Amino acid sequence: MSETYTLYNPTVMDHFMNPRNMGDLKDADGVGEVGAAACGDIMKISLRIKDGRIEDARFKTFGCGSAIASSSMATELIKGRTIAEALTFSNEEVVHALGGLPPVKIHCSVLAEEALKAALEDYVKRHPESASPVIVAGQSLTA
Amino acid sequence: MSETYTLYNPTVMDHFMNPRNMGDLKDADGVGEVGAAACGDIMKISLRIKDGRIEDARFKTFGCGSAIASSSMATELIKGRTIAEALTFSNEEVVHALGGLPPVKIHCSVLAEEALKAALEDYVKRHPESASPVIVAGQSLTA
Amino acid sequence: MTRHVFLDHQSATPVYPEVFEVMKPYFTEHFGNASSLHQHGLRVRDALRTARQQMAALIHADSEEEIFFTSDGTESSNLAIKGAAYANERKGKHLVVSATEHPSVMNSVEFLEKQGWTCTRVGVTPSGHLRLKELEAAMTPQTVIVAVHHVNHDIGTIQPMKEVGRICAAAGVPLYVDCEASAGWLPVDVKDWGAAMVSFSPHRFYGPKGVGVLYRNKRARIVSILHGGVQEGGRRAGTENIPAIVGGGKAAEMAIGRLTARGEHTALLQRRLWEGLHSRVSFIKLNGPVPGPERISTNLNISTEFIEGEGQLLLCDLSGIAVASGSSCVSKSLKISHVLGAIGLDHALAQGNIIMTLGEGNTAEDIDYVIDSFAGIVTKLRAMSPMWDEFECGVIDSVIAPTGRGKSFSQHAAEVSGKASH
Amino acid sequence: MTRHVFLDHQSATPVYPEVFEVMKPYFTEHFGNASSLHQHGLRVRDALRTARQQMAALIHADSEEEIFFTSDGTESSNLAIKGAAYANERKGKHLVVSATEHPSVMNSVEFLEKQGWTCTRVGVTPSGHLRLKELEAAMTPQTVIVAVHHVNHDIGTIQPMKEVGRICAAAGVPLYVDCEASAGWLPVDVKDWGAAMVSFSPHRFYGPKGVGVLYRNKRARIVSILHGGVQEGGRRAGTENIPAIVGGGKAAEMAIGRLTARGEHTALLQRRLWEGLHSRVSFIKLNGPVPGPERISTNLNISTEFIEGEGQLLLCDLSGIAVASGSSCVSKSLKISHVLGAIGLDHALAQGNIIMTLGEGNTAEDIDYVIDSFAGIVTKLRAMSPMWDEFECGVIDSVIAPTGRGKSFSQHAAEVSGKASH
Ligand SMILES: Cc1ncc(COP(=O)(O)O)c(C=O)c1O
Ligand SMILES: Cc1ncc(COP(=O)(O)O)c(C=O)c1O
Repeated sequence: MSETYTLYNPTVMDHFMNPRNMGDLKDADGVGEVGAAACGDIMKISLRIKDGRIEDARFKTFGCGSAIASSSMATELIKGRTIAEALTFSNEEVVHALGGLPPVKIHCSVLAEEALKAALEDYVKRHPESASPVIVAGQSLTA
Repeated sequence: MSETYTLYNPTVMDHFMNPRNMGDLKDADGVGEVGAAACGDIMKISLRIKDGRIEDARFKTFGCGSAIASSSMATELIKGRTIAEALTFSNEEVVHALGGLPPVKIHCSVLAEEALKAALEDYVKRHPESASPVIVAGQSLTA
Repeated sequence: MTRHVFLDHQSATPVYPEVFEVMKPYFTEHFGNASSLHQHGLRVRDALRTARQQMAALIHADSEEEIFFTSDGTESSNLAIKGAAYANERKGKHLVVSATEHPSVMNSVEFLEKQGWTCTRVGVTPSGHLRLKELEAAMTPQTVIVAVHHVNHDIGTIQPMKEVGRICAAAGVPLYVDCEASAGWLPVDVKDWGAAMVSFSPHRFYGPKGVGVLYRNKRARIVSILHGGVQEGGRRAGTENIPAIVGGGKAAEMAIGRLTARGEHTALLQRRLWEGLHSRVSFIKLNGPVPGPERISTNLNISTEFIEGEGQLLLCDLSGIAVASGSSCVSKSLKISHVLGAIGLDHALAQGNIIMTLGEGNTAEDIDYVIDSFAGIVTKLRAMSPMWDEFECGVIDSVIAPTGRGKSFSQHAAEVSGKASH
Repeated sequence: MTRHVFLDHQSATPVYPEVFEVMKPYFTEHFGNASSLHQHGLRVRDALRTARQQMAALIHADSEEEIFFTSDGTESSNLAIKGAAYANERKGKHLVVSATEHPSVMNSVEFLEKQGWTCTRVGVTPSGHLRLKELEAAMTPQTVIVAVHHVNHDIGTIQPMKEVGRICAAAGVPLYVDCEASAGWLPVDVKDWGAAMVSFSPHRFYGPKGVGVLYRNKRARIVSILHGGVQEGGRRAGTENIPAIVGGGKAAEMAIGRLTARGEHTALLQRRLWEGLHSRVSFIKLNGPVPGPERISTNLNISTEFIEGEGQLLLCDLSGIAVASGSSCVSKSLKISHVLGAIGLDHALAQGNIIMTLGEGNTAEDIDYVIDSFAGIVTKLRAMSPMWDEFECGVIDSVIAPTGRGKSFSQHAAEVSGKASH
């Protein structure tokens, strides 16, 4: 076959085939692992946080192509953001940055958001002092 | 197209395209006209009868190809038979001689039998003296 | 005998070479299943999408997502009628259809009637036009679907779809339009009509057999009637017939470009054919509207008195002319076409029925050959017909041009058969 | 990357050149409608009859009159199930099906359940074999049809049809056998099984899409489910898809001659593939019976632990290898194949599911390439998988080869998702 057909758009395919930030962070400051009851995907995000800012992020994903691409993209997007910023992170940003996902796969991006939030929650639990800027940002992690 | 496909078998097609005994008999001794409620076909058979024997037979038919072929074949078969023989004539003889008809067209052969019987009945009505051999043959036309 | 004239375009059309060309690779090479996630599946998905767009364009649909593929026009009708009925049971169990719909609509309705639905069949005028006042009156708060075909397959009558659409919209009832006999030959505009559903089949306009189309407006609710996998957005399970869909799309695309030319070409031949037959054959009648804006330019439906349709059809065939007939002898059910019944055609004329449908490939010379041949065929069959005799002797009268002498054919037929004709 | 290996013959097969060759004239030249009484119609009627004979021969049916054409396997299943249910309502409204039937059977049954029928789903063993005692017990005097497929489409299990047929005969209930996954590859003998109905589709054995077959024994009663004209003896309305039917007939004829060779060729490759995968990839499991008389020789259904199926499928595709998966991520409904559910496959393994189906065109070199590539793909995906890590750290345990350390995948998944996995 001359042409190559792909299930997902080129950006998604790229992040699936060449995932960014794949792996674990040794001595991570926050780790979140979440699962999607819908289809059994599991996603784990590890964060290194310094001075209220995400210095590095890594993911591991058990899931379909769009789950892998979503976690790859989410970790890319989140690097360099403050905790407050990260707490307003939404799956829509992932979908947008990926140039769209099939409707039935949107939940993969939601999983990425949840994994990130879980990692942040873990960080805040371990570093209660960091919770104040969170409240300033008008968000509550414990709600 | 090289080959010719036909709806009916070659015998039926032949009798449809080149009907035998088509027409009316001037001064017929018996004429029968019958119709099939089923599909609106109408068939008319005229007979010339001499010394209790069918000397000649003609048909006219308003109806489909198999109705035309059935009346053509029926008139062919009946020529030369005695009245007694003719009264035992059955549509099955027509179907057989035609080499078969599609199931949905069997009623055409029945119509031919009916037209023949109607013509015989007409003859007997006009020639009451001819009725005796009929009874001898164990049949009653008036029943 | 050398000339072959195909005058049965309502039954079949040859696949255009251009259409066949685009289909070819999808048999042996691009053979994938559209449900597969690999190259072979993804490639044919692309082809499916293109075909949907081509179908949508033909009928002026907004989006390819409103196009569903079925196996043929019959399945599309069944899906439209039963799919809407089952989906809207809570609203009510009443249907409205025109009396001259195709059997695929009529028999779907009969099936639903056995399951507890009721249906109003709206009558037509002698020319086959829907009685709009009756349509209006037929609608109840329980009506879930109205089915009115665009063009009648037997007699070519074009229904006033805009008005039908307006009446349905006013009553708030979705309208299904069977365009099997019109799409590819006449403009179809789902939005202009406000149609909730429209069906058609490419095999009627030089596309392949094996694919039917159902347009469904996003707001119209239907459920699946063939259950299984989630193909066609869950509305039609089963492996998609990709080569036929691809070819059908191409046929639709070509139809868009040729619509006007097709109309003009066939309209000329239609007039030539009818005028020729009318002047050469006595006691012949056109069923349906006169050639013009109320009749599709491809269809002539004629009744020739005192002879029966199958014989005409067979002798035409032996002269190389392919035609159809609505006579009962031609149908496997031994019933005349219910369309001829609905327009109140006399039984004798219904028996003598022949349907000629024109196409792109027919020429003026073909038409002249048909006129000549047909005149000869009529003469031959009338010579065999007892009715012709009896008409000439004044025993029965003509329906087409009554002479005032003799009884009617129906009366005569009833007498000789012992039963009323139907 | 140059090698292309098609291992998805359960989804699609290329049309054989010989098959395409016989189809060709029926597009542009012999384009008639089988209902027409003229040359064009009569010619294709002849072709239809030949195809019916070819189909009958493939399944050892007595007569071509027992063969009906539909549009695909899905429609055949729908017609068999619903057609029998509607035709025999007076006897009762109970159905019996195996739990691993194709969705076209399962969803037809669900539809009937909404209309008042009841259905018993007979369970299967972990290898997918019907529990015959349960089948026997399921039958009641109200049972109108039993549906048991010959070979399962997902896991390749061959059902003991003779015994199933005997049980049904003893209970006096007609048996419908879906042979979509077996016909053309394994012998099918309707008389030997005493089957009342059998369905299959030529597109599964190098024939074209767009035609399905339903064999119906003369004594079995069914009614039509697509209503309209009187095509197919009144059992399936709609214009017959002649080119596909002709091609399907040829494919059936070819299948008869090649059945043994197909079986032998694929059985060799099946063993080579499974042995190769099993030795190269750790924590891999074969679903369904071991290669041998209880499993069709074309199918391998494997679960690779700690990774998910869609990723495997996509990476296979990028290596030129076409496969399928029963994982929920692959299905549009986000549910794992109900077959994997019915054999009680652990959810973690169902998620890691891949289905490889062999065909005539596959070679030993292909298989070796697949084994190599697949081993690499597993390594790549496990490196990305949190489950692999957690297994290695002893947080979770393997289902395939339990170590006694850690919790189950399901338990873990439930914990991290907050809900039980399904
Ligand atoms: C066992 C079985 N039955 C029925 C079907 C439905 O067949 P089709 O796709 O031809 O509609 C399939 C298709 O996957 C199948 O595998
Ligand atoms: C108006 C109309 N609707 C529906 C159909 C059914 O179409 P198909 O033969 O493609 O099933 C026909 C076919 O003759 C038709 O003329």
